[in-house]
Amino acid sequence: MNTPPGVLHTVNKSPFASASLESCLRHLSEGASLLLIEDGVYAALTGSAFSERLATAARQHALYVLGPDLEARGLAGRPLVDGLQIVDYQDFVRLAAEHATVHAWF
Amino acid sequence: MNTPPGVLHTVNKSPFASASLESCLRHLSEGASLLLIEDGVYAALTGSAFSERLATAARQHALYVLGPDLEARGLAGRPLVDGLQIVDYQDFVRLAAEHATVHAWF
Amino acid sequence: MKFAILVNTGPFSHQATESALAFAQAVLASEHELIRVFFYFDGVHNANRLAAPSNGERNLVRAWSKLASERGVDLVVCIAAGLRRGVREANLAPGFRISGLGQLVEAGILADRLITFGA
Amino acid sequence: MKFAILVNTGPFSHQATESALAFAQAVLASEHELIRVFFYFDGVHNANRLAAPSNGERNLVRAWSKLASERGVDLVVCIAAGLRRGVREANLAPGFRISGLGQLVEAGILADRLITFGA
Amino acid sequence: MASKRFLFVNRKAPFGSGQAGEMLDAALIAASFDQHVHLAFLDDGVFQLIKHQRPDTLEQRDFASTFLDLAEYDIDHVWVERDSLAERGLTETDLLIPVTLVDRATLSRMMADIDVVISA
Amino acid sequence: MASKRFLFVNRKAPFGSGQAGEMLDAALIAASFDQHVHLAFLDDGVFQLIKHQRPDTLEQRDFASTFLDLAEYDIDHVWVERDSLAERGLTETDLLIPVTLVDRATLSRMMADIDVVISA
Repeated sequence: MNTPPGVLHTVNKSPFASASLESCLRHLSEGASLLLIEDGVYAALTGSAFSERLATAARQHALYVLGPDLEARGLAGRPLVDGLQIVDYQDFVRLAAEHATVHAWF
Repeated sequence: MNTPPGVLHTVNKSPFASASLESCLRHLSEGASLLLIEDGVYAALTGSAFSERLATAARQHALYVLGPDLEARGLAGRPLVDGLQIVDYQDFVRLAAEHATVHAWF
Repeated sequence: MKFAILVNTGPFSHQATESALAFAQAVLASEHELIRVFFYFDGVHNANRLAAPSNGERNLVRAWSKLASERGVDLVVCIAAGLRRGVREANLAPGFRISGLGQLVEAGILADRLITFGA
Repeated sequence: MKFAILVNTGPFSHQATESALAFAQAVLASEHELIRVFFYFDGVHNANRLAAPSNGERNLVRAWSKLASERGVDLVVCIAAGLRRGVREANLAPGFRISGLGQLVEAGILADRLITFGA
Repeated sequence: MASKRFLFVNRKAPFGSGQAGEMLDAALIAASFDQHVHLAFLDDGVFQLIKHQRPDTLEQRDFASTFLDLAEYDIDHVWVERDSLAERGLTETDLLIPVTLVDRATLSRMMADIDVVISA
Repeated sequence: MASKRFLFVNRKAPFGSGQAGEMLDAALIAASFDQHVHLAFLDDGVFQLIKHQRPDTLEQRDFASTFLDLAEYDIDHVWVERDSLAERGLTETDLLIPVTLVDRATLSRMMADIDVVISA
């Protein structure tokens, strides 16, 4: 295995209801990645009050969004913020293994 | 009893963590009052990122803050945003009776 | 004036539970009447008699039961919400009764004010 | 690689509970090992065997128990958090065991990755 | 029994917390008691009404499909806040059912003219 | 057993949710297992450390007073984010105990250099 690239952050709150995602984005250090899960996936919507904020973060960090949570919420077919990668639970496990630690924000 | 003056809104979330107080403030109609309880009382702090927002609302609506919740949080002796009235649970009951309905935001 | 209370949160989970209890006590200390407390959503955990907080911690389940025994307050746990979360006759604390959501609607109809405590 | 999971939320309260279960299943389906799931805070409600959701609703308590019986996953409920909230031997679902917070710390020490699911 | 105007205020997204489905249950029961039931969707509550939801993906109960039957329960007042939709990049065409779209100021007035408010 | 660097991330206000006290319990147990325990307070978590709290007003457990004894548990790393204090109109003098005040960028780096993260 290569040197772990840094911290995998997870956020499970909607950016419209909670300050957790905004706080997490402000605390991403070098090599950190972010995985949006549960209500966190609403941040991936385009044309929202949060889209530009997430797009900016996507230019500096690897950003992932959990596919099953998009699908449950009716967002599977919609355009998403540029630079987001859709992953499944197997990928979530792989990402957790590849990063040094997992830091959950909620 | 006089004609009820409108809706009594309660908010129990911190304005720094949740969008609930901001949303409530945007939905105060004429004659509405607001009572801050639980973590909502943190909005009463002066010098915070939210103080000015609350002070503005206090110029248009009756704003109350629950004393026991301030006290528990170590805020009893601190300066609070202008125009806020500190109340106790007996006042909470009285306010609920004097308003037409109670609308809880959380 | 008739008051009713809706409790949506459980003990040790959110302060809304304690606020609901304090509000109930304040209604009982006033000239008003408390016709019912309805426990819905995670609020059903308030009725679990197996709760046994350690010394120095508050036993909210017992505090509710006391409102029923000493002041005759009607404490109603939603049957469906309770079953989902494991609160039913087998572990129901004294003073609570289990019934349907109709009891919440009825409380809304009969009371002059219905106050929600949630999170 | 060794994984451990911390579950802070109860069933029907927050999706974090279901995410924790799905993550546990994904670890078991991978080349990695799941050494322990620790239930803390409101997470202790996952171990209440009295939960009986209606038809068409998922029984998360049973789903956890199945992980223990079929895959030998170690499911540990914090004793203090459980007592506070009314989850103890009397209503403990099969496959769970009750122990102290030391089991969470030990999981953090022994596992290569500890993942928290909360709200 | 008397007939009152009940308002159910939906501000939470559908799956994250389990509250959305239980709120709808309460609204249906209120309707069965011949009360005047009003549903307001604002803030993240508007996500409850989005098309193409797949609760089965999470093995969750499909309460969204119940929205399709609201008229059968004589629930005609479904208010959705236009501002909340816009902030989330959504429009009326994203919604599962026909609703009464209102702006924030109007919804505030409508929510004030009610007898009983139940929120989640 | 091996000794690891545990980080307990406190982002929640003390009374609203019941999580703050149970987080502290977990940190104390980790210290008793001879682990390197680090406490980070940011966002609303900084409210946990405010002076003059009166949990007895709510008949809640007084876990804040336990902060006074952290050194006895060999917990020396207590990090507080300066930016979070400022946003809330607070300063170092409002805090119950001496802490290591760090800015957001520094705290982000410190939180990344850890073996186990437990958050609430």
